[in-house]
Amino acid sequence: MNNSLIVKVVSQKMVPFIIMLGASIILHGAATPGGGFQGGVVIGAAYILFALGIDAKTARLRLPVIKVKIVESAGVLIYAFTGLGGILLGSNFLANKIVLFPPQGEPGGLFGGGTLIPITIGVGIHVACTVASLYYAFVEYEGEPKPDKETE
Amino acid sequence: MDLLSLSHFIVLLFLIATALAAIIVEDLLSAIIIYSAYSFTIAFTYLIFRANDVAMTEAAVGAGVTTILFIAAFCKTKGKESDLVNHEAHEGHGEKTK
Amino acid sequence: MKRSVAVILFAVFAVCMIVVVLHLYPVGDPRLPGYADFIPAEIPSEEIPRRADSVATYYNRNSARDVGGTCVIASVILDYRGYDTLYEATVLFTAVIACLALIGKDHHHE
Amino acid sequence: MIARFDYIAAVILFSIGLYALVVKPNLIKKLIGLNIIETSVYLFLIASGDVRLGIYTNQWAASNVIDNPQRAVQGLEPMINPIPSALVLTAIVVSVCVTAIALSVVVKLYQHYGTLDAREIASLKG
Repeated sequence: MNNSLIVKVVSQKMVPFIIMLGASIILHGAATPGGGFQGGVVIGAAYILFALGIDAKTARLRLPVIKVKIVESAGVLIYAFTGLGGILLGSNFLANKIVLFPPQGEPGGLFGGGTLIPITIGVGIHVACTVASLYYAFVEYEGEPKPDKETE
Repeated sequence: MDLLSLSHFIVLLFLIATALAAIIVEDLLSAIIIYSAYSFTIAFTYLIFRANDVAMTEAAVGAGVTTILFIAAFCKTKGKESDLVNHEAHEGHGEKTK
Repeated sequence: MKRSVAVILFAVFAVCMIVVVLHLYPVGDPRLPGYADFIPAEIPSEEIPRRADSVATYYNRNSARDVGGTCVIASVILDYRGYDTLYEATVLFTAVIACLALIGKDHHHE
Repeated sequence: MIARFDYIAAVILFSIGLYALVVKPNLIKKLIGLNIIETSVYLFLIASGDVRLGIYTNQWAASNVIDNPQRAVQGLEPMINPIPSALVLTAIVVSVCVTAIALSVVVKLYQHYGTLDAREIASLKG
């Protein structure tokens, strides 16, 4: 892939800042608008920018598909086990504020939401890896068979 | 009608205009980019209605991920616009598959 | 010809729906369905906390005490309706699996 | 008419999307129409969930605890209905899933038939 030098350098240098924006959106999900889904989409878009700037094969070597799938499953499992923690502490599934699962902070603070913060982080990880997987599935598929002329 | 509701009115008219343009334009890539502009405009409309979360989600998803998916599918299908009505006008633009 | 007939049909459809829509309350009216049982203006303010029947009113008032988050919508989608978001994540997972099964390349046999 | 123009815009967008979904032969154009239909429904829900009452204020200034709901009804305290926002947030995710699966089906159809025209695909056999 013969991108120009400006595109290549800028797309590599912009990636950590976009990831930090997404992490900020995820971590402040309980206090401000935003949350796991929005921040996860931003992080996934950062990966797509990274993969578009350089070769797709190099990007896939940096972030292999099997690791993406494992981390994506781990995101949902963080959510589910946070819900199971409510059961272990003697209340309902996904209970909050009754069982004091993480120590409560001030409302409006970063950890003021009880189980909101682990759930948001889990959803953010899951959605970021989902966007990367969709990019894998759609863009990076090479060597497609030519449309057959004798299908009719 | 004060200035704020007037700007709201103009944003809604622009929304309808972009939606019309996205389905009228024959070129598929232009239609996809206009759909991205439509999605960003409707995110601004949600912001007018004070639904901040929905505006963020729509700006990230509709203008970002959906456009990327559409462009990826467009590139994989080589972008044949086969609206048969205006097919004669686009005869020199690209030949059909069969 | 066929296209003009379709345009006329959809214009008639749009006009019918506009006629229906014009019978709703205007945008921003507190008599809209979400706030249908919100506080009428003639009720004195010391009786107001007993009138919190609407679920939207309940969320707006009590989400900071129940959940602890400042953003009401995050409290609603992650705590009050946590099962909803959990199965929404499952839907996303299923969609990715379906896309990889349809058009993805098999990465394990390279 | 002016006070309900948001609903009218949503209805017009619905008609435009339905027109594209029914009449346009190209499959990607059909999917764009489907997305326009979805966003019009979201616009309708969000518009019915906003209680403006005269002033525009920011939601996350004081929306969590309403000290005096009487002032909120009079438009002096900011508030919105959180239920349509939460439902639309879920629905946007589902619409992304629908778009992704439909586009992968479109790509598969193109690989099999070699065209994106719905009428040609319907006329071809297997």
